[in-house]
Amino acid sequence: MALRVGCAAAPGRSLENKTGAWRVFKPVFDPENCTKCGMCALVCPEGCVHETEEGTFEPDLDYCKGCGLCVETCPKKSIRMEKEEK
Amino acid sequence: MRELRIHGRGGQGSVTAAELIAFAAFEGGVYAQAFPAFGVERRGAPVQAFVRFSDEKIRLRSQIYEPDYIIVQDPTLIGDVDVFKGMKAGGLAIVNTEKPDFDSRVPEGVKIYTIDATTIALEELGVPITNTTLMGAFAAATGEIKLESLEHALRNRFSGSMADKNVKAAERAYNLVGGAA
Amino acid sequence: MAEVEQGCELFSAGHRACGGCGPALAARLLLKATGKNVIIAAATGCMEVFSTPYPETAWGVPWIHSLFENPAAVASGIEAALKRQGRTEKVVCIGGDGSTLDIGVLCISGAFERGHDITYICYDNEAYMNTGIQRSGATPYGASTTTSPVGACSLGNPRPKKDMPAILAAHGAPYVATASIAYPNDFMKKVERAINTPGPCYIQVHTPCCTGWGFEAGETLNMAKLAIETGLWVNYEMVDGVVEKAKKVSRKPVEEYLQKQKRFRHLFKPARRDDVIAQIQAIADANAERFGIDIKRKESSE
Amino acid sequence: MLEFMEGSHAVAEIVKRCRPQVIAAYPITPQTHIVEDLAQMVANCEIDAEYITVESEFSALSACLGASAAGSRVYSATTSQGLALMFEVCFNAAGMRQPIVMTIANRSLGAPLSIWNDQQDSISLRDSGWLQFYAEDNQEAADLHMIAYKVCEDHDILLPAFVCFDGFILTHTYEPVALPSQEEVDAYLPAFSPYQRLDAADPLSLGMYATPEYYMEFRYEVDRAMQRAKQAFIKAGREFGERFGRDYSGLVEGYRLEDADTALVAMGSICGTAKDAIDEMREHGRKVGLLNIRVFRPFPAQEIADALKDVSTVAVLDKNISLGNGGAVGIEVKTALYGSGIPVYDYIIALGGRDVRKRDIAAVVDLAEKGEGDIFYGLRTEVL
Repeated sequence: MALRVGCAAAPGRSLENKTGAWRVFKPVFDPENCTKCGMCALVCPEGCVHETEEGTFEPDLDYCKGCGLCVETCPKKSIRMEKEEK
Repeated sequence: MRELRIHGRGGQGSVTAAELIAFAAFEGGVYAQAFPAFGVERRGAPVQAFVRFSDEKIRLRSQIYEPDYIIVQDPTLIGDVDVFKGMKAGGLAIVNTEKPDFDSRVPEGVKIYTIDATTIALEELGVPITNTTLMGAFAAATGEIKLESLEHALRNRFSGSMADKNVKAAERAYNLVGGAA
Repeated sequence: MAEVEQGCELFSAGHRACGGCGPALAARLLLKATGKNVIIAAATGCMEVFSTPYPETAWGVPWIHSLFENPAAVASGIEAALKRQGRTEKVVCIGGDGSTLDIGVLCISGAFERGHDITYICYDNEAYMNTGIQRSGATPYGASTTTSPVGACSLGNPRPKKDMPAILAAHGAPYVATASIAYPNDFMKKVERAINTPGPCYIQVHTPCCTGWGFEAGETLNMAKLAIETGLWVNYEMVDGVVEKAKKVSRKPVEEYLQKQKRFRHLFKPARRDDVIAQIQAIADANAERFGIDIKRKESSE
Repeated sequence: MLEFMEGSHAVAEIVKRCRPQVIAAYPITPQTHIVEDLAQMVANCEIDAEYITVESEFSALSACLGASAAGSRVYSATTSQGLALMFEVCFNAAGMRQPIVMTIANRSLGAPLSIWNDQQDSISLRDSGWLQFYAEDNQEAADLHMIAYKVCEDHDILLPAFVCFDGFILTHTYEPVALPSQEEVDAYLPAFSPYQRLDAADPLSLGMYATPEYYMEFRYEVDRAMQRAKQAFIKAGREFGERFGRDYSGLVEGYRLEDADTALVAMGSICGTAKDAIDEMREHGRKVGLLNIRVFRPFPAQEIADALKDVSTVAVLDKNISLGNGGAVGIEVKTALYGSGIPVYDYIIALGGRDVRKRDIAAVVDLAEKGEGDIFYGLRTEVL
């Protein structure tokens, strides 16, 4: 790989860094209880909570660092943290 | 190569005089160089400016220590500064003074032209700025620049009635000194 | 009203911010608000380091980093170039509180005085986090940092926060606002307003830092919210130097906010420092008075 | 056609004809006349540029960096303390490979405060990654700006450049200069074609940080671009000569060196005085010549070694001092001649505007031929 002049890079290259490995706890989403408000996706610092076809939400565990902001934000308390089995 | 050193006080237009004399010389087909003595002097402090004239490209960048010509813009400078320092034998000095019986520490062999440039400037310009008047005197005394080149230089710098007045002041000095030379 | 477009994140995952990072969320929200037609001039700092280790950039819009103290000057140049080239991108600076309130003030002051059409976003996490939690001009009174540590003759940071929004409003900035990641939609609306207001605009967004302040990662938004609920952070907008809107709250006592953070632990242990807590309460009270945010003062017994 | 004008004005005129789109500068003596002239040209709509009246030199170069990254040709000018204030941005601009051209009206650095000429300012930035060109007279000062843009913007180079000319001695001197017309400049220097730029239609992140895995390689790449700049300068200088009759294909330029026993080495306006002094010494049978270093970065070590291979003594005139180790040019010339056995003597001269006369040049030659060197020349020992 040739270095790009001026220490430059094309967008999206951070996706090569899978930060999911940093996690100790993982969020478990309960679609049954979800009101589809989308706050979990809005406040995720990784931007790795995605809407499903059903309109509920799920985390991309490749990147989720397990911070738990989604858990704290969910008005219906329909997300919980669980110790990760690795 | 001939060298001119102009002595004046900050605010009297010595640097402009050097520039315009050199410009007039250049217009007349001579290679010329003009530059100030680089300083931080404020209005009223003694200042110098320099001009070189040559038939070839001028490479020398030092200040002028052994001038062929000097112009002294203000007679009070003579007490403050050794304006004649280093002058070449056979050199010419143009001194603004109202005392034609001017007498001072003039070196041997230096020819003095005195002119009451302040009075001429006051009459023609209404202000005691003598630089353009003294340029006319310099042109007549040395022949380094032609009167029409000087007029061109002045009209290039000033516009309208200011140009006319400065040209007239220079012409008066040129004729006065020319008559004496 | 979250508008998450899947696969359209302009601030990509994979960045190296701490879990629960307030500034990372601010960056994401910022780009959601600006959309693609923007150029970002970033300052050196925590956000720059966690989002752009070569070649893994998280930024999906044109982004430039030069130095710690110069994004406002870099942005001035970008704006001038765009003007000359007839281009339409919005120019947005982003820097932390150290860059903005301390080392970069000269450049910001110059850019604002000259009236460039730029928006400057300060993500305020109240200390130099990138270098290890040293105090800045935005560190609150009484907070312990590594350069304003608690000691036998120190109760932490001896000065209140510098009032940067007022400084920039005094430059004649047409739009100055404060925001908090506790209210993402409010922040995004303010960004949209700023970038669409001609001239230099400023937003200081409160972005708690779990590592620097000492709280659990999941508490970031709760902490941001408590700052507002206690009156220690006020969300307001200033248009042409006049405060137009300030978020009203039913204020809680400041100790509810302070006692949850390690940087204020010395106010409670080993002995409670009621005197210092009262001084901090006085800061909140003054804020409430200045911005008129009180709905109903709660009793401090809660 | 020769025109009679001030050095600063000649530079401003040629910069105008190079068509920068963004100019950002902060006034500082003796650079002021250049930027005042450019500001007037902008005010008169003679030049299609934004003039940013920044609040400091630091911001001047930062703004240039931003504008350059956004795809515009940019210009700035500074000197002395102003350049020192830009120190951080200088390294940054080179590392970010922005082809910024900046005039340095060379001046000393305080303390003590001095507004007068030496070359301490630009030489102190010799490790920053900027190309450095030094002009002997105002003609060369003007011409080197066109060449600088051409070299800097070459996609194989992409580095910034200082065009250095001596403060006051050249900036404030009126002399004849030939300025190419706008059409001629346009033909020599096409419109700026950025290698990459900040653009919403094609986003990129520019100026990221590099971990130890990458940093050295980036620095290596900058150094390689510096090395390539030698050939780029020679090519651009030759083309300039073909078009305008003034050849700048030499990184160094010899004067009466062919049969010289003693060679002076110098940079900038002092070379003119040295040439006159050499002519006088030659009239007295002294075989003296001069090597003018026009391009100081990249350093033309091989060219210097080749040019000086037949002389028996070298005397370097250094208008700067690397405090604790002599003059910077002398140090580098010694490196270039390492192993040749030719003695190189260094003379710290003309610091802070001390005037240099022909007799000073002759005195230096006398000292070198006696084997006395590596000294401050012309110290007023009576005040020590």
